[in-house]
Amino acid sequence: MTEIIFREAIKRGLAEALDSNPNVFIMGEDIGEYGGAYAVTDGFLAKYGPERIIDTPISEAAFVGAGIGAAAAGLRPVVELMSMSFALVAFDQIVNMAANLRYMSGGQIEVPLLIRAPTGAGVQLGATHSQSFETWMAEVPGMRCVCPSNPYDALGLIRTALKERNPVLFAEPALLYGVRGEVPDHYYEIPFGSANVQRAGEDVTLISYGAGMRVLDAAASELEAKGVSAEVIDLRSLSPVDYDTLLTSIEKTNRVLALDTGRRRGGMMAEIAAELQERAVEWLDGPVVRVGAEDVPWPYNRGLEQESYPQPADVLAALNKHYGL
Amino acid sequence: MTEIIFREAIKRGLAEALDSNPNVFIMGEDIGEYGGAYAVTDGFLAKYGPERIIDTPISEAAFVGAGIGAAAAGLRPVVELMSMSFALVAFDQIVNMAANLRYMSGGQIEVPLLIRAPTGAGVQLGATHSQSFETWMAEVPGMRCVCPSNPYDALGLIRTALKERNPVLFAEPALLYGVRGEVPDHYYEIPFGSANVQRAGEDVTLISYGAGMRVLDAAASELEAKGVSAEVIDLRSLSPVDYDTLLTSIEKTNRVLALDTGRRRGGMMAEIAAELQERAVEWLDGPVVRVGAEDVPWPYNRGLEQESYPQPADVLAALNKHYGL
Amino acid sequence: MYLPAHQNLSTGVFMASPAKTKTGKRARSAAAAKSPNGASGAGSYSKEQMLEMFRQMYLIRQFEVACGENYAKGHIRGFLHLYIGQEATGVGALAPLAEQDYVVTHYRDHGHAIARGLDVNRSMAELFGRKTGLSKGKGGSMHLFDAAKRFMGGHAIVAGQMPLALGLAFAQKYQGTDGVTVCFFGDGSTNQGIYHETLNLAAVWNVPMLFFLENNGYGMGTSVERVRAGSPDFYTDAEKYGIEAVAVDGMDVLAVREAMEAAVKKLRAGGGPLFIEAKTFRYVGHSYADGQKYRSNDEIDEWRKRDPVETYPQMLVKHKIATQKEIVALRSDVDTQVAEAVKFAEESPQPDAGELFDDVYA
Amino acid sequence: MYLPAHQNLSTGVFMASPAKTKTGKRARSAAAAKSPNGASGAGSYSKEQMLEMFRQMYLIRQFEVACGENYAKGHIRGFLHLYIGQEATGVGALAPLAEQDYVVTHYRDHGHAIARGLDVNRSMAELFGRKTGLSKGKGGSMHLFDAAKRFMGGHAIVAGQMPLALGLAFAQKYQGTDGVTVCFFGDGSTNQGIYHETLNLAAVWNVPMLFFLENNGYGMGTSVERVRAGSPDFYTDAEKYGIEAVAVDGMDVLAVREAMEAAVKKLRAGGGPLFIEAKTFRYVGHSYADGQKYRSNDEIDEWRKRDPVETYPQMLVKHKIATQKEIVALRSDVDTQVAEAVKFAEESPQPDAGELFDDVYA
Ligand SMILES: Cc1ncc(C[n+]2csc(CCOP(=O)(O)OP(=O)(O)O)c2C)c(N)n1
Ligand SMILES: Cc1ncc(C[n+]2csc(CCOP(=O)(O)OP(=O)(O)O)c2C)c(N)n1
Ligand SMILES: [Mg+2]
Ligand SMILES: [Mg+2]
Repeated sequence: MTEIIFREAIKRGLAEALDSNPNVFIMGEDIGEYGGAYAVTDGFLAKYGPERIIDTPISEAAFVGAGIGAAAAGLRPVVELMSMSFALVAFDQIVNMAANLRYMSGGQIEVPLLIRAPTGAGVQLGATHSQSFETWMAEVPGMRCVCPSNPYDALGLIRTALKERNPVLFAEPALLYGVRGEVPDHYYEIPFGSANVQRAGEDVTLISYGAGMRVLDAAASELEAKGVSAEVIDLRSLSPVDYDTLLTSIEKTNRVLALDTGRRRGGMMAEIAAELQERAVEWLDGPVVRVGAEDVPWPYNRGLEQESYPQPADVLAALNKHYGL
Repeated sequence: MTEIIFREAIKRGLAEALDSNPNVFIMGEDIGEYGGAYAVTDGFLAKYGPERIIDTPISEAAFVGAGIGAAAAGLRPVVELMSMSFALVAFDQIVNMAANLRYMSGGQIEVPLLIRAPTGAGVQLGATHSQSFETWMAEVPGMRCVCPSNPYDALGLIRTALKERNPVLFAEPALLYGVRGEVPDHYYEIPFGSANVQRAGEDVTLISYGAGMRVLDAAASELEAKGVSAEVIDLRSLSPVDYDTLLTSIEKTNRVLALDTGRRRGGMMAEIAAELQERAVEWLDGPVVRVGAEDVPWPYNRGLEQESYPQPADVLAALNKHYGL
Repeated sequence: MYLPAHQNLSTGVFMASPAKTKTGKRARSAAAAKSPNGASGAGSYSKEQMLEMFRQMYLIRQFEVACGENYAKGHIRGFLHLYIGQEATGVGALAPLAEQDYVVTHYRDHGHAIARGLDVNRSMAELFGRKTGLSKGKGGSMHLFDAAKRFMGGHAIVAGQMPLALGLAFAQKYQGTDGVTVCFFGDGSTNQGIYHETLNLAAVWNVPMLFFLENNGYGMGTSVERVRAGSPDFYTDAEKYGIEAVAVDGMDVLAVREAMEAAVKKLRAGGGPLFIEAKTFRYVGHSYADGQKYRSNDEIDEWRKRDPVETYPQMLVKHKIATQKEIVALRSDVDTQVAEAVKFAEESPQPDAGELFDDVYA
Repeated sequence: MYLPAHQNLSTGVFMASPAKTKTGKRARSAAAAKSPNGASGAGSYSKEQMLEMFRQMYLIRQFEVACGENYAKGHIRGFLHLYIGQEATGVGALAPLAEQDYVVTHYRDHGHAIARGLDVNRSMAELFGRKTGLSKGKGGSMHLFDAAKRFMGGHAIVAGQMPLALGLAFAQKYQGTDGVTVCFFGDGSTNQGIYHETLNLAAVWNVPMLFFLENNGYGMGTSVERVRAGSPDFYTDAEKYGIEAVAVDGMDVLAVREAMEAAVKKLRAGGGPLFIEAKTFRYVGHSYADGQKYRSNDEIDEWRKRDPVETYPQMLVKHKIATQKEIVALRSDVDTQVAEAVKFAEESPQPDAGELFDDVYA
């Protein structure tokens, strides 16, 4: 076991792929000479050269699209978006092209493209730079979407992503780049579609992903102090979702809360909640409780941003309201 | 009362606004000389002239954005997208600009922009042209989103849309352009955020919007034949949603089914279901049942498309499964 | 009114019509520095090749006519965009390509599919939405694909296919092959920003991509001059990025082919990207529903005079490259082939309901 | 290495430096047909005006320095993009504008805000996220707005602001006013397709929009030549659309102002759109976090020699337009003003929690 930070974990996974597979290359804005907006690719240009570490113009639509084409031709491109918000200028390429090509061609075209992007609020970047559009891409059939919450998962998931045969959105919570965590020295992968029971418990199931796991962890500790044992589950994979793990937990706890750090309305947990209340109807002692950011654009001011951002206290209050915990 | 078709209702609303408000103008691809892809603006160019009926280049991002600017300057632009699918090439402008400007400016900038677009599957246009992206825009704070299911609502809602002070997405189900319906001769409007109880009933609440209302209507008739009285509610407004009307109905029926004609996973009804199961937890005799299109891109073939498209029989089967109706 | 680039057919049998050639400012490799028409195969096409070009053009025409009929009958649904009038462009453009080359196009794709040699039966079956279709009935008219032939679609979002082609060409260079990627697009698609993003990136990366613009004067019902500022010549767009560009008479299959032969040669030698603008015309509406209120019959008639499917075989006969009898026989073969394709499509099974869920993920 | 457009300051006090002027191919209205510098106000600036330009440049510089300090202290958060080095550009560009004109810019917006006369206290308060801020603390550094002054933001998606400006200019024409809209953007933003879409539409619609490119040679850490094919001169992009364009020395406030005066005059007379490219430089990193590994100190030093905040007042003194004493006094006033702005921001209240829900909808 070695302790590394989140950013390093992603970097390690990318380096392994670059080392072992000549078809892997990375492109994005300022990933080379500048070293990457969040320094994930720092040092890569010197090591792998400009043919494989490609600084692009600020043309997200074209280079995401070029990634689709290169993938269709048998390469394994990694495209870095400097922010999840910039996915929108390339959204047609991602949704209409990357996700649909296999289907529209009757299975002839394969797009093993990996798109990485920092996501989420919490660092006062304001309305246009704090969004969590992974929730939209996770809804698109043909796409895979994962989001790690710690270095271990980041490394395990990116290894899988780099072998995946479908287009993948790999969402990296911007709040977590500096977070530390243990990573085994032996090789491992984490398959897509497998949630992680981060903390076992009996009384209530708490579900989130990415930066939300820190909120749940804090909430679970407070619950513990109150004598309530929470099972905390990290989705890790937003598409596909590991409903088996969620349902197994709910069967035991009979209570569930789902947390989005993006907006609650229309968030990832809308679908999860809608699905769970139907599938777990026999086990649930109350509703699937949802907590998430307020239904407003992200404000710049720290106090307002935190007011919108879901806090452990919001989780506790919601559980209290709906389950009397 | 006069019977008109859906397309005519929208046209009438637009013409009223053009007649009464010189700040209203329309722009879009082929809305003038060609007469509009779905003929909604047919004849407008001759009547209102090229200053107000503006044929644009195929530059959705720029002319949607120009609509935002013109709205911010005090005009009331109507932008026609030839298909909801093309919203994606303008998505950054809609989501990051139109919806956020008021908030980011602390309330200083107002964007009374109306975007109209045909939406939905059912006419064999394949994966890229059959999507229902109103479900995404409806989730964005700062945006309003409505979708009529009949000529009466189309006229009433577009009148309101043309007075609304926030950016509006007006989704027009492509399947419905030719549908007939009665429209009163006197002036009326339909406020946003008001759902319509299209058919009163006692035993189960059926919810949808747009083209989904035809499916529900057929299902309700079949239920009636089986002795089950369904209350059928048309959301009409996807943002804001009229939860009062939905909850009042559920309090009475204790059963609810929500239908998307777009994809079930991540559809409009994900949020509705998640919200209702929480708010109506005391009244519900079972889960909020969701029916929607299958989790695949839209295929071209008629049989496959209909296989994916939710049918009255799917509604009946789901009610039978979950409520034994 | 949008007029033909050249009012007269090319005079010499094997000579390309005088293409307007401009050389971009960007330095080109030695191989690429030759004038586009310099490497011309003038006089070098065999009788078989000359006839094959006619066969393809006529096949496309008849295929499209059959599509129209079957659309009217309701056998083909969705949107249907016919290639009628543009046959010389597609046939001339694709003739010089080899197996390893990629072809990418937009929704007006039947002509390119046929010129690329895709199975006519399976193409028609796709339009009928059948299981035997190229895309198993999932794609339809706007989304023809044949990966084995490196025909990478058929794309229905205007200009959305351009970066796909860029990426394919990028891969060809990355993999060290001498393959090239041809990307077809229309005049209307140049109004999408992604067209510029792709031109710029292709130039910055120096990839073997051939931008092939089919300028038929209209994007749906909108004529070029109503929506385009600056030069009416699109090839100047490319020059702005230092991309060598040439305009050709798209009604002249030989002119198009010549330009393409030269371009492909340069691209294979490492030069790239390049840009060809073919001035052409569609005789029919944008899609089947289009009443063409936005243009005059005179304009259509003017272009009709140069219909390659009529004039090219006349020229073959006149120059004694083929006899009228050969032409008639060839036409009759094609007519049979198209009738058989329709029959094949009609008789093909519908996909099974379960296929709905296939091909979403690997 | 990216070098200044003109190595020397303009020699004449009131003379604009020799701007590279090109006239687009597109026909212009009579009023617009004059050369951009023809209508020059050479020699016409009063002492007050000359000093005011210095005051604004120095105010911007000191404001930015204060921002940097307060970012380091954690009082300002999020992204912070300083305008240091580009002061002459913003001040020269905005001097000729009147009340009815709109200004739109990107995230590097403090300089434009100050040159447009926005309240310095409320600008600083916005950066501190306070209730008294221009946008009540909701926007932050990248999103300064003052609708009363027709300062329409502050936009953080690269090039996303361009169609907003197009729409404002469209409205000015539609409403029959003689207002103009100035849209600032950086060299990097020209790689977004929407830049081209906007240029084309502005030309097709002939709206009074002034495209003002601040070419500081870098988009974040990427130098222009690494990502741009074709001409290194951006104003040629505009000419492609028939938009008259001119390049000016962005380190020379008088040159910029001259070019702007002429441009605004043309736009008011119904000509439009126009394009000005100012060659300028930012001395600091892209944002506060930037270590500037991608360029050499030599390059920065070269540009430092032409720092307008240093050289312009020297020129004023040398040409006896102002005394050293006046300069010193003015500097001291500005220093006080900035210190007060910081104090105002620090002492301003935080927004109430409830304000989170305001300003989402009307
Ligand atoms: C982004 C987008 N906007 C609009 C459309 C609708 N549309 C389909 S084809 C077309 C015209 C395209 O014209 P052009 O590129 O000249 O090709 P042509 O049809 O003439 O071959 C339009 C507007 C679309 N498919 N995609
Ligand atoms: C669509 C989009 N992509 C990327 C970014 C990240 N980004 C912010 S500023 C910038 C550089 C822009 O450079 P330029 O336009 O030259 O302006 P300058 O910063 O030099 O003033 C980048 C890449 C963004 N904000 N939006
Ligand atoms: Mg065309
Ligand atoms: Mg720059």
